[in-house]
Amino acid sequence: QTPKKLVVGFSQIGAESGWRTANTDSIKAEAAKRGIDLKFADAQQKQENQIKALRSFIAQGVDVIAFSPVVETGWEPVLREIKAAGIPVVLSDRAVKVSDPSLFVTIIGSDFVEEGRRAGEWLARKTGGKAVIAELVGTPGSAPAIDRKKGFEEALAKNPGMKIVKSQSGNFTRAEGKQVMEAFLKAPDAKDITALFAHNDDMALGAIQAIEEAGLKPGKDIVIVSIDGVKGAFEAMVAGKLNCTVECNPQIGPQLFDLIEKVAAGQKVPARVAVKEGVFDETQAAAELPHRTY
Amino acid sequence: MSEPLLEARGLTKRFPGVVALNAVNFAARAGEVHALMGENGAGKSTLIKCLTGVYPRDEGEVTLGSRVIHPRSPREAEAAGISTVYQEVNLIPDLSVAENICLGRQSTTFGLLRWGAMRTRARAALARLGLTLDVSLPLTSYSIAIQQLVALARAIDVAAKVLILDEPTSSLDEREVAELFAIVRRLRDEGMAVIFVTHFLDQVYEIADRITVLRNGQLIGEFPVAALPRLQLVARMMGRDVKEIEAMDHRPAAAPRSGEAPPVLAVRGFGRRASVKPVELAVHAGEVLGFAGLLGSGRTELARLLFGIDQADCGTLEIDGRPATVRSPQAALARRFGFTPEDRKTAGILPNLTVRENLIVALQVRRGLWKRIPRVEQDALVAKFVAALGIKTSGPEQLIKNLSGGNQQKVILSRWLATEPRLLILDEPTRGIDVGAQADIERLIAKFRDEGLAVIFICSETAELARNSQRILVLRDRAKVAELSGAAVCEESIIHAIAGGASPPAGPAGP
Amino acid sequence: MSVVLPLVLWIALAAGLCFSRRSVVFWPLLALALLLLFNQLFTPGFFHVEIRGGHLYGTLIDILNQGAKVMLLALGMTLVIATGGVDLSVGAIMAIAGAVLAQRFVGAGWSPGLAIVAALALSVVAGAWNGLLVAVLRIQPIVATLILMVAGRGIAQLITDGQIITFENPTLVYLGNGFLLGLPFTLTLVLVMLALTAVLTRRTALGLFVEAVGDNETASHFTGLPARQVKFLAYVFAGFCAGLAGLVAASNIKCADSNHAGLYLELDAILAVVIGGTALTGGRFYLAGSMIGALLIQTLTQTLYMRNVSADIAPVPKAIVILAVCLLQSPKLRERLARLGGGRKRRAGA
Amino acid sequence: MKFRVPAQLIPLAASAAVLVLLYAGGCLAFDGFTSPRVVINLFGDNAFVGVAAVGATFVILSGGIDLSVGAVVALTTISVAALLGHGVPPLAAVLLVLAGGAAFGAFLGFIIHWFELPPFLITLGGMFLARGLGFMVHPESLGITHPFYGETVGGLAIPVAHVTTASGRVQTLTLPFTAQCFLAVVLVASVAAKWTRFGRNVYAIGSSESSARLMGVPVGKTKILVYTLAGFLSALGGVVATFYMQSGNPASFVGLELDAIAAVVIGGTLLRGGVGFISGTLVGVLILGIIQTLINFKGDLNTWWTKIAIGGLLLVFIMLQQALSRRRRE
Ligand SMILES: Nc1ncnc2c1ncn2[C@@H]1O[C@H](COP(=O)(O)OP(=O)(O)OP(=O)(O)O)[C@@H](O)[C@H]1O
Ligand SMILES: Nc1ncnc2c1ncn2[C@@H]1O[C@H](COP(=O)(O)OP(=O)(O)OP(=O)(O)O)[C@@H](O)[C@H]1O
Ligand SMILES: [Mg+2]
Ligand SMILES: [Mg+2]
Repeated sequence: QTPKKLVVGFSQIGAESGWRTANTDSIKAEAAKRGIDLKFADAQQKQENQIKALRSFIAQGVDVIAFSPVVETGWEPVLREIKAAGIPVVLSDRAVKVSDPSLFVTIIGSDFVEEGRRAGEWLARKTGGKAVIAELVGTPGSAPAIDRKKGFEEALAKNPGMKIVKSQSGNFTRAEGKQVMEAFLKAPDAKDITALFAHNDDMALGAIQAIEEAGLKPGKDIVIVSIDGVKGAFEAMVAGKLNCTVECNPQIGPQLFDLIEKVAAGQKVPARVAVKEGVFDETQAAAELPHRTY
Repeated sequence: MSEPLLEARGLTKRFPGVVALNAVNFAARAGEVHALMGENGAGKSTLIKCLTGVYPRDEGEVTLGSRVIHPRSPREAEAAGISTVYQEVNLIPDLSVAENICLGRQSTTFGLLRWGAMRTRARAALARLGLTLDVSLPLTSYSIAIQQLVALARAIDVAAKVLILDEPTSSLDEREVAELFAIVRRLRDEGMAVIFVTHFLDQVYEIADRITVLRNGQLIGEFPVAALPRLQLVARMMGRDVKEIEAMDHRPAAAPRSGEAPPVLAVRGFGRRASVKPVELAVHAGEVLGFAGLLGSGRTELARLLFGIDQADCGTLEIDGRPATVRSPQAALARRFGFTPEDRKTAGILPNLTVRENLIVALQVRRGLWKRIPRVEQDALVAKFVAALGIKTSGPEQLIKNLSGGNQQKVILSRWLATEPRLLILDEPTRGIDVGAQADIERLIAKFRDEGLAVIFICSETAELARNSQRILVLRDRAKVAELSGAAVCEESIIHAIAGGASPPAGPAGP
Repeated sequence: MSVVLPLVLWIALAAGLCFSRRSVVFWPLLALALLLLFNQLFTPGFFHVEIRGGHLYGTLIDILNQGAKVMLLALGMTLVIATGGVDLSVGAIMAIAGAVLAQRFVGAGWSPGLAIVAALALSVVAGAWNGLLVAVLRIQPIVATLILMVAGRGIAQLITDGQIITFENPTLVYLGNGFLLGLPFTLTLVLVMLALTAVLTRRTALGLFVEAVGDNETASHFTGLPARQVKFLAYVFAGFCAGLAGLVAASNIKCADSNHAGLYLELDAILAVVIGGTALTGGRFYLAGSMIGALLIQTLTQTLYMRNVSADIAPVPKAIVILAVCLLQSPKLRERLARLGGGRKRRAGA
Repeated sequence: MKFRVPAQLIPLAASAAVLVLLYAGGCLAFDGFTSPRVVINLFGDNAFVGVAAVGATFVILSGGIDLSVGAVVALTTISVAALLGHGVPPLAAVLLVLAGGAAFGAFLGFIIHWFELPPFLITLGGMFLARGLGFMVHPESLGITHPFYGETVGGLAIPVAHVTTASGRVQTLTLPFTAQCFLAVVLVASVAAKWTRFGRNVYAIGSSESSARLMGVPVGKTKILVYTLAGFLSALGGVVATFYMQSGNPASFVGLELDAIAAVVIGGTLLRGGVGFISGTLVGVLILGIIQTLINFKGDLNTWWTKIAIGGLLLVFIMLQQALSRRRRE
């Protein structure tokens, strides 16, 4: 007789970026490969939808629940309910703040603070610790935006020659990244800007267009570092328009399901599993580009 | 002469472009019915609205009893003892009849409404007017006339010192008017002051004790009824000589129909389930066909059917002797039909558009989307009709909602006349219209009839109907019960037929 | 340049204010002038315009270029609102148009012209769908267009398979980034569409029909006016305008970003129309007012960027401007003020 | 007298019928849908939308519209979290934000009435204002750890059913306090709408404001009160949301107002005002909720198909409702 198929409920945040879509694809593909029955629910970027999805996973009686939380807080009640129903929880990509650490088993994902720190450290190396920086912030209130800013500022604190003169939200989108950069470049003190830090690649790619339209050379006149490592960013680096991207790897499918299967089998797993990630600058871009699938 | 109960001194009200009231004095006495008379736009409704706090007044003073009052809303006026029925039906369409009667004065226990008590009270109030209705149905399930009665029931349901009625009878038939007047007399005898606005002179002389005449916002004078014979009153309202008025009363005689051309419109077995039982009728060029009947007898519904607003589900229709269909107002317009609805406010005017736009819209629709009527032509048309019908407006670019009711009606009439129709269906075109304008409209109907227009004329005033029609179709319970022509077109036989006595010889419709 | 252009702008504004003194458009125009004045005085560099790369370059130019999307949307929205409706789906239609453009051009290898035609055609279909629901099936406009607002973005993502599709074709890029006679091409596009709409509504009877339907549908129906067809047309036109806006938006960032293109822009479009003097209850409409409304919104956005107002509290100044414009427009407020002033004068005279 | 369904009840009856159909369809299509959990979740998960939607119902009945709902709910959650963070006792915090919500609504209502401005614009302004204020209170999400939330509120849940979990344990299902709040609000609001003068005045204003004024309805007072009530209920929705999630977040609940409006309209209330029922809103909220539950149970829709499915189901539902109410009216 065949063993019962493992049923996993996964609640995804949405499809707000190319990064997220790649993340979803990786998870779905891996589940299919392993013959796992994946219940996938898309939350359209709303926490309340995610909570509903988690509750319906309980009603459906899945074996393991995994999800990428939209925000850090607000999970306590539903996680407690899941625990009461005896279903283990694996977090992916982002962490949650709960008073009782036993409410979830493990978390696999990136450390946004670390990403911001790496971006800052790279920029410090690149500019020799002297830079006038414009910052394109992510969506106000979102965890990546808050943490990446925090990490970046931590790195800056060690380099008194670096300061942020402009900081504005571009909502993680190309259109707003471009529009905000356009505005930055029109300020009287725009000439002083030597570097740009964008919280994700999309905003950086938008900003590059604005910089070009202003008659400047992105990557040369203004050093640009961003986070995510999507294909478009590598192309821009190859073209010499972007200087560095800090990878935030969305392809966590294999690692995630390794964990889930262990959890389902009742094996011990580490409380935090880091995703394999790197920092890529112009010099490595050409070599890495062919390996980029998203 | 008793002391005035409600008195206004030097009341002035200005609207942008018009002085609606100019230092008007007015006094209503307890135990008296006081008629407020004037042409359309004279300022009657404005006076009432100033008295009851709908409009803030620009100047002047109002006293009730010996107290100076400053009502800022109808609510405060009502609290002070003034109960008002405003012109046009001002009730809540989506609420039930019972609620409309009791709104704002519902009885409660522990803050909760007593629905049963409310319905009982509403039924009682309606019964005083001789009306039995299902009071839990929404107001809109009843015709305009019923709605007007509901408004009256609401007004007399409260113990007030002053009762103001602004054209309460415009939609009512004789029986209902009689019921109303019986109540008004009783209230008057109980010591109430009743202020009454109407354009029906008969009613004034039947019920009023005293008359105040306004013209163009000016006070013309206050008269005991006995001191103001009919002609005098009309002359005062219109600001003309009695001689002139006497001359006006000669109506052009109806020209007899000549020739044997097929009727402009003829229907056979034409009806609609749950609305109008199959009827037969024909109307020829150059004649006026009147529809007579009581309220709810189905005259309006038949008119809607003929104009394609509702679709008939049986019978045939012929235009100029050829089978045809009229399945929408668009089709009717293309056939050169016109229709002025009885419910001017909700189905007639485009309130926020100008007089000019309201006037040319039907013609424009007939010409089509692409052939915009040049502005010069529009202005010429407006000028022509404003002059021809005597429309009182501060200009062609005035918003129609700021015109008095009668003038709005004239604009809508002009709207159709501008399309040079072959058949015009007029549903209560003279409702709420002053004598002068009414004479104008009647003259216009006759004029266009003589020029070859076919007219269907719906009117609750049997005298008016008889005066203007060549033939009359009588409806009862949504079915045709008689058709009168020739000498039978007179008030007596109409009333006879409506009442359902042995009908006088009624020839079948059509040739 | 830096002096001439602002000078021209101020003269034009002053002339506009004088000219429109008695019209509804006066108040939004006044609000725009006040906001610009604030920037003239307190935001350094706001009025700085220079020639760079053979065309005009500066914040004022950005306002025109970035404002084009809302201006285009507002054109269609004006007619829809005038018929007494509202279209919540224009943002989603923008996303669809961008998605079709990029997918046809990049994925299917169509020529740019053909891709543009396909995008606009699908937008018109989307508009017709709304028209069908509202005019024929008589579903309340907010709900009817809510359907496409939700589903439309999904359709756009379906077309692009959830990816951001980038393109570099000069023709396509020109739409949202090009310059004609030193001014953004989008400005030309908006002006052409504005002229077209104005001619379509004021030189034919369409304007009157739209206003009549919006003012009193029953009465319009009774005069034989083809009320349904007029409403249907309005939604189709709004779809077309949204399609154009979608093309501009995609072209501007050289990619189709289905998830974000036009997100929440329907609110800005409605806001522009209403600020411009057209009532949400339908009836009279003011195309010029809507354009001014759109410019006001974009100027405000640009002001916040230039003044480095943090995006998370940016809604507060936005709210303040909306409330201020509303109060400016309120006849009631003016009436009350006039009564105060008049009362004082009369007393002083007596 | 012949029996007949009052015309005004038809859309509501149609909505209720569709709700039952959807539920039955779900039970047939999916395992586990018959679990009482699904029904309980339907009430618990949608409680905060429901509470806010009841407020929106009053506004829509009065002929207005309120776009500030989502932002006010978000502002409330973050305010509660911040107040608790500063050591304010929970009950005081809740009362404070409720008063704040009511004051905010009153402010909007006052402007709408006093200056005769369109509610759409003013409440849109209100939405921006509340959103910005939320970020001013605290720019990121904040957890609530106060024991009042975990234990006191959790303890108010009422046991309603027992289920056996996959692992064979018997578990007691409870109706959470949030759902109780929702049902209580619906009940009180229904009574207020039907049985109080205020309620009837709201209908009157929505049906015909000018007539209502002439009939002596205190239009201004009622309108301001309606928006006050809506602000209060939005704030209450926010409080319920804090019970639900034990956190506050200024960026949350974007677009909630559209959900609320959709629920109201689906419940048979006309957007032009004057016609509708509070109980209709309950049905509307449940329908939106069940649509989402169905999609979650389907379990293989990606983002875009989720959106298309929501739109499609909304369409199917509206068509059904129209068809049903047309049939019944004949
Ligand atoms: N709200 C308003 N705004 C501007 N003008 C108004 C307004 N209401 C009335 N008017 C004008 O005031 C004048 C008096 O109108 P009013 O309604 O009092 O006349 P009326 O005597 O009641 O006429 P009718 O017999 O037709 O009802 C008219 O010229 C009318 O156009
Ligand atoms: N007394 C009544 N009781 C109940 N319903 C009535 C009454 N009178 C009229 N109605 C309703 O109003 C509808 C309107 O009838 P219709 O308007 O065709 O009559 P009409 O002869 O034109 O009378 P009116 O003078 O009211 O215009 C009728 O179909 C009927 O449903
Ligand atoms: Mg009058
Ligand atoms: Mg009638």
